[in-house]
Amino acid sequence: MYAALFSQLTTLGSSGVLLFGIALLCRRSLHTFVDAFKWQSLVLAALFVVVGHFGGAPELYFVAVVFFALKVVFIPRYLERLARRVSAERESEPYVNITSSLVIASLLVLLAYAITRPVVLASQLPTRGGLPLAMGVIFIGLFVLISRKNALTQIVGFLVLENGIALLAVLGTFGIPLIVELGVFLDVMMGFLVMQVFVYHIHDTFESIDVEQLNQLRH
Amino acid sequence: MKYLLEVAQTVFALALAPLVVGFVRWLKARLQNRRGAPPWQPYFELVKLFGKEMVVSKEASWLFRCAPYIVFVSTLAVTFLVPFLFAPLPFDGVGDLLAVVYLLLLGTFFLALAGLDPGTAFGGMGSSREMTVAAIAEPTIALAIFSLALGAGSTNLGRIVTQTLGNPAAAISPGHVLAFAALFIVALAETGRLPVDNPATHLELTMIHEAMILEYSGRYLALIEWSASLKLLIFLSLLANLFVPWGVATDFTPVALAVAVIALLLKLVLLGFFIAVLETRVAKLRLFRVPELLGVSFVLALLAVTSSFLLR
Amino acid sequence: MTFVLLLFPSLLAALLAYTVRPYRVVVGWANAWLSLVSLGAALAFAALVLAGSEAPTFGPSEILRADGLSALLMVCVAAVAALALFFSPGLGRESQYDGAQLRRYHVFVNLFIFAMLLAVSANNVGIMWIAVEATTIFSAMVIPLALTKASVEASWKYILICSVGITLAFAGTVLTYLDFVALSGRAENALNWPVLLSAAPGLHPEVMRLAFVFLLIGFGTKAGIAPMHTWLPDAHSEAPSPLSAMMSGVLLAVALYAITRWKVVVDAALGPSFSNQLLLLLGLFSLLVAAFSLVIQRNYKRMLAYSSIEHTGLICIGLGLGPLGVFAAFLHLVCHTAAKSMLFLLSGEVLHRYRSTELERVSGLLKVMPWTGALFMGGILAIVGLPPFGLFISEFALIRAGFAAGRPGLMAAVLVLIGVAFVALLRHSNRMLYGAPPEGVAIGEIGRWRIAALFLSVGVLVVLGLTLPAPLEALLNQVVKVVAK
Amino acid sequence: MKTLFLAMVIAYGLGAFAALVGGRKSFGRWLVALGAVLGAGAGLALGATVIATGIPFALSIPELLPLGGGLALRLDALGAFFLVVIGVVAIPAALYGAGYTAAYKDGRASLPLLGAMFNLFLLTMSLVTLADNVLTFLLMWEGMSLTSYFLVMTESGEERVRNAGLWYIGMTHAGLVMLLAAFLLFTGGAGSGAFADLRASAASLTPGARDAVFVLAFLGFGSKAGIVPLHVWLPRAHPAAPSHVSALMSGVMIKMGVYGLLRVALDLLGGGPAWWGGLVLGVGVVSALLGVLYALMEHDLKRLLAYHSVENIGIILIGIGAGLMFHRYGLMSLAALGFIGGLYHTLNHATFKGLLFLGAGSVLHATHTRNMEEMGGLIKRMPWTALFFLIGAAAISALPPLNGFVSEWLVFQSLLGGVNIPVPEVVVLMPVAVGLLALTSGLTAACFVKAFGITFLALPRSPEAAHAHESPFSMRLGMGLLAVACVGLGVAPFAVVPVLGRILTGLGGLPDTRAEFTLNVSLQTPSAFGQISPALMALGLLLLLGLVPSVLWLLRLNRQRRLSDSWGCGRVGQTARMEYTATAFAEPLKRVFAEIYRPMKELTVDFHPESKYFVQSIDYRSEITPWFDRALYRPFLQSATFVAQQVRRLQAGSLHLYLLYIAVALTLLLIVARWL
Repeated sequence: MYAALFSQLTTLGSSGVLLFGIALLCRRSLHTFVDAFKWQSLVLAALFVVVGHFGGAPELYFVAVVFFALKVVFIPRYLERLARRVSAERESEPYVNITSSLVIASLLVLLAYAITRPVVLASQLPTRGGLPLAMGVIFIGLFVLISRKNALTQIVGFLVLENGIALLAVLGTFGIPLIVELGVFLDVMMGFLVMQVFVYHIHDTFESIDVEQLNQLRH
Repeated sequence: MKYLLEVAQTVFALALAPLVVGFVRWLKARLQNRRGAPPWQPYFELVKLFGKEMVVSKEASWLFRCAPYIVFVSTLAVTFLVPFLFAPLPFDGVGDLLAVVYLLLLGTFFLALAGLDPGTAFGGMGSSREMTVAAIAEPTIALAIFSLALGAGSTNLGRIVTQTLGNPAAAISPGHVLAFAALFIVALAETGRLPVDNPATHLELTMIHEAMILEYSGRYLALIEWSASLKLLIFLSLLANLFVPWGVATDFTPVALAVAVIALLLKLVLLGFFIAVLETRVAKLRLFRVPELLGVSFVLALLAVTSSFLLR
Repeated sequence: MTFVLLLFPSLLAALLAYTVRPYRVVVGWANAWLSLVSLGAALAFAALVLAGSEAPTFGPSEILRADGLSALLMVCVAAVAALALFFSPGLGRESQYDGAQLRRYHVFVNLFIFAMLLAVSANNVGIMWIAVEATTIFSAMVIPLALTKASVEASWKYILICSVGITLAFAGTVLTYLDFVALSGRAENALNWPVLLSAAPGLHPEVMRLAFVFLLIGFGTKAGIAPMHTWLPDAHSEAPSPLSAMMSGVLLAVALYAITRWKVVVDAALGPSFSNQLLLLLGLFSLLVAAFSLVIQRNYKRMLAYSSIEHTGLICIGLGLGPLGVFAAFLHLVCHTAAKSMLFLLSGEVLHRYRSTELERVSGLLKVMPWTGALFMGGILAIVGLPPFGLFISEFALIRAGFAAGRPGLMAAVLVLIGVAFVALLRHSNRMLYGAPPEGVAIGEIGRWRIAALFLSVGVLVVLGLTLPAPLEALLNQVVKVVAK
Repeated sequence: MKTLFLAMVIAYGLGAFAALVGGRKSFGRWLVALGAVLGAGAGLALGATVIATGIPFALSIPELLPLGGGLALRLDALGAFFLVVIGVVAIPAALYGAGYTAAYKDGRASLPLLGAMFNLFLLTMSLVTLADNVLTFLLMWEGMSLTSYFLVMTESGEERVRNAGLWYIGMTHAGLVMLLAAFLLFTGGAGSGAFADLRASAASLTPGARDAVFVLAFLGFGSKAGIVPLHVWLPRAHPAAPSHVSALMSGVMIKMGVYGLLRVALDLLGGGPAWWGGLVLGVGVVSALLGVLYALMEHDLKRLLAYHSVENIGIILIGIGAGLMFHRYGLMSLAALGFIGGLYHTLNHATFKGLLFLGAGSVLHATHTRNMEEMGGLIKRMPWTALFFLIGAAAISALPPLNGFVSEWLVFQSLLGGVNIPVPEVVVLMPVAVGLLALTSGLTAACFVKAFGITFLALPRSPEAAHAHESPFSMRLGMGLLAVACVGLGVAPFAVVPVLGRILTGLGGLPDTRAEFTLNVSLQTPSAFGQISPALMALGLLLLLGLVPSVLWLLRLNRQRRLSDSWGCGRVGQTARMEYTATAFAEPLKRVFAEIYRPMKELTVDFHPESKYFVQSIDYRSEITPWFDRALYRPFLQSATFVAQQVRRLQAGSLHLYLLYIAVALTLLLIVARWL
């Protein structure tokens, strides 16, 4: 009963994470885009707590707090500010339109299911049902990166990709060793900071943050 | 004794050579209903040339002056290797048929250089054509040699003659006949006869050999003319004695030698007659048709070799 | 303790550069000399390994460890880092960069070096991953020292592609850990490499296959394996030359190191054929792409970068050929490190003099800077695999390993592609070295000490070309023992 | 012997060192030459000792090249022969170089580099003949290629030279690749690669592997030797290099390909099926013929000589190919005849081609042009050079009694011996080879009449030629030595052939056949198929040459000689413009072989604007693109460029595309990992 609840909660949570990931694909304005990411991170943080509680991994509470601070509070706020500064409220047309994006996303999720089959079989954890969804989030993050033209949305795509892996880690292993987890957070933060520096650079040198124009270096 | 005879044979060849040229010329004239100069006219010409002063181009170098001697000497050297009258010669082992060909090429090489030396357009033209003809005649010669050597088991002239004498049936084998035809064509080309070259003309655009030696006079010209006639004799004798060796002496009795002289003269008359008839009947080929003729001879030689193989 | 001496100097150098504001020349020199301490420590590890001692470890839950493989990489990294730091901007009086840029350069370059050293000395594969990810972040900060469109573009592509790639590698790490947890429960030091290795035979093959794909793609992105190499020519050509030297010389090696580490684990679980086949496939593809990209090339730094991809491909192929191949691959790695770092440093001098990275604008190098030109030529001859340089021997060993592994067809393809790269590289470098210098290019040599320092690299290459010093051979054998038992 | 070996290495080393230290000064240039002369002399002595005593010299340094089983050196008779060949050409070339390189003081080339590379080139080339394991061999081989590459690049200021260098190193690298593959296929990638091991394991190779090893080795060595169609670097690189280097490259270096072929095919593999020999022979015939045909069309003196190197390599290969075939059929005497012919021609070609290149270098030195159409009349201004060149020209045209004749005779005889092969299908190919070889030699004579005649005879065609001067003593000395060698090798084959027989004894199971080849001062082929005596021939020619003028003198004929204008059928006012040109000289042959040349012709006639009966100018252009360039290399380069263009498109500049690559690679590999 307990285990079943745990399993259902995690599957629900991972579905939530995936759903927000897909929701990201239908968003046009940067504001809503960041919002979707914020919600996704929030669900993920909650999932940390759930797994921490049911799985008997108390350090996950701590991870959840840090995660919340970083990805729900700090990064979205910074992104918003960044968007205002570089005056990129709206995204230009993506390479793939929304309808096709959704179709591709669903295909990617199917692929994720197919590929993670052996992983699911290998794992005995009650949370294993969510593993394909985590893989799906990873793929969708990649897809966002490929299909969006704006530097800021690419950052978000990258963060979604990371969320996918965090989800994978928490579902598959109840969290990786703490020291690694902390290192990863450090990297994420630094990476994010460096990226936002570059967004400024791009804005300063190219007068827009449309990545499409970054095509001078060839061959 | 052998060596003395060999020297005597060479002297005989030297003496005979102008006569062969004169004979062909005379015969040709008769065939064309002209009276013509007597067959011994070339001797007079040689004497006359030897008595004249030499006019040498200012532009020419020492090579121009050396070339006649080299040409003459290389041709003369060949006469030591060719069994005009008897076989095997004592100098047989000094050079084989290939050596004969390359010694003759030595003369041609220097004569061609000498043609270029004074820097006239005709000399260059002659050299160029002479070398072209010489080069494309080479394969046929080599193959004819191949064919002969196959029959005799040797490339040395003495061996070829004695072998053919010992095995008369070989002389009328298809390989032999074809090789003879091939070598005959080549002999015409190498000695500057019709239809490849016309020895009787100084018509500017057609001459080959004559263009090359245009600048020579006096003793030089005499030497060159003499060696040219010697070359003709050599080729005809080769045709005569290698393919139809009967009459060639294999011992040194006076009778055998006398028979050999008579046999050689007879064969030369026959061949000379043939050449004279041919030169009367055919016109000179355009220079660029010559390769076709030599191509025919090459094919003949190739067939000769192949048939020698198959019948071996 | 030695670990401290290895890692601490670069941190200290970064701190020094950070605190001294504005930048002073003395900081640059101090950093350069500090790097020699790291080099000493790395050599000490190599000596330790050679002395046959059990791999030394350090820190809580043995977070750092130095076996033969690590020691080899440490020496490479520390040596190239020291060389690059002595060639760094801001050591002379005049510099093309202003104080703030120099300060930023010195802070981040040293952090970058720290991250690389950490990556090769980390015992915990998670830490290793973190360090590799950190190399991207730090080096990306140095690429656009002077803000130009090109440098910004290059660094954005660099950071995004590499971050994405490396994140995928993390997914692979997580998958392995997941499998490990499924097998033997959660353990704090489970990600320590020896622990992982000892558990590996029980891991699920299907999961490990997936994990290795993620890891290979992930670290492969960093290593410049095609088709994930796309950032490499851009970043290498736009980065300041000392950084290019480090990136091409050792960063790729560090990423290959990570792949090797994982390969050992995966092989223990699956047997070697799976990882070998993937490595051969991707290695050959890299070779193909690199060789033909070299044919038409207009920029000499990009040319060098593509050559790095070519050599990465070769090393991958070597790694996929069994013990002999591994030996050859790491010998090749060492030689390539020496040659390519030198070439990038020289290309910095060329760029400084000719003010252009276009091949068309560079000619008569041998006349303009005879010694630099000669060194450059030596480097090119070395990387195309001509004797008497080490790469000739290592390529020979590599090809021989391929034949020994019964893959003559593959080796034929490799030989053809190397040949294409050979001609292309020589064609381009001929254009640079010979001919008349363009107008307005000053004739004169660079500093004598710099030349002397680079002659050290050439010396190393020649020594490796003619013989194989016993210590290095022993170290390489240690590596083979670690990688392909 | 060890002393000689060390002397060789040290002398070359010191020569190279002297070049780096003081190569710019005249003294330094002489030191460079001295180092090379001493080194080559020591090498020559070492080779001669090994041949004379029959005891191989061996030396191994396991500390060097540990990965390849150490640096293993062993000089057996075959290697010793080639070491001798190196010495024979290197000594004159080095002496010549001392004078020749003085011209580089003007800064066109780096003298220290030239001197150092010259010595290192000789050193590595010498060591190729000594190498006794795979890695040593390849290292020395590539060292030889690399140093000669630098030598080719001496006058790197010229675009043409750089292009030549690139072709050269590209082709030579392609060759190395094939050699590497051949050797590794041979060893199977295992073992130390010692030649002794290879020899032992040859029998255990599968026939397919043996064939592959042979073909790869033949192509690899052939690319160095310059077989058609892998010869394309020769006519490019040889003209570009300084002439004494061309002499070495053409005279000696390309022979290393012959050495390698003999080493691998005969010694290590121990011979093989008949088609090996047939392949070598066929390629030899084609190379010989095409080499001379393209030489005829060249008006660049050094390119002409380079094409002749292709031709002569062809002749050498004909001998070797015939030898391999006989070897297969157990006709050991005939096999020895073929190999002796090949080896003899190797030595001869080294001398006369060395001589010709040095001669061409002197001409270049004096006139600063390689274009024959700008030369002429040099025989009067450079009499010594002209004489030496004439000797070389006569030798390469196989005129008796010079050395070219002897070796061509041997090759001819080996082909005639082909009738003894018991397989008719093979035998019928022999006459074709004989015919084509004969054609080749005839064309060679034509070509050298052109080369010598246009260059040295008649009137100078340019002011440079008119003001030419004789070369300094050192250069004449170098040429003189080689000229003497040409004559010596020509008249004394009875002394050389037994030595060659001795070298071959034991290789691939060849018995000692020395007794079958000589008879006093005559040369004969097995079972007395043919017999010549160049020594007596030379003696006879000399006697007659003395006798004929003497007789004429005795006869007291008219000896008056008058200098006058050329007659030219009555043309007066002879100028250089009236002379026959090289192009004109070769025109008849160009027409004859038009099918092979397929010349591109372009004729533009400008008429007077008023009337088309007045021609203002006629512009005639004719160009010959060799068919292998057209049919082989151009498509190859084009397709490489095409692939490169496609590959370039990968790096299109779009970040999204790049990320897509990662995603696709990931997906594909995941699919592979999951399901395959």
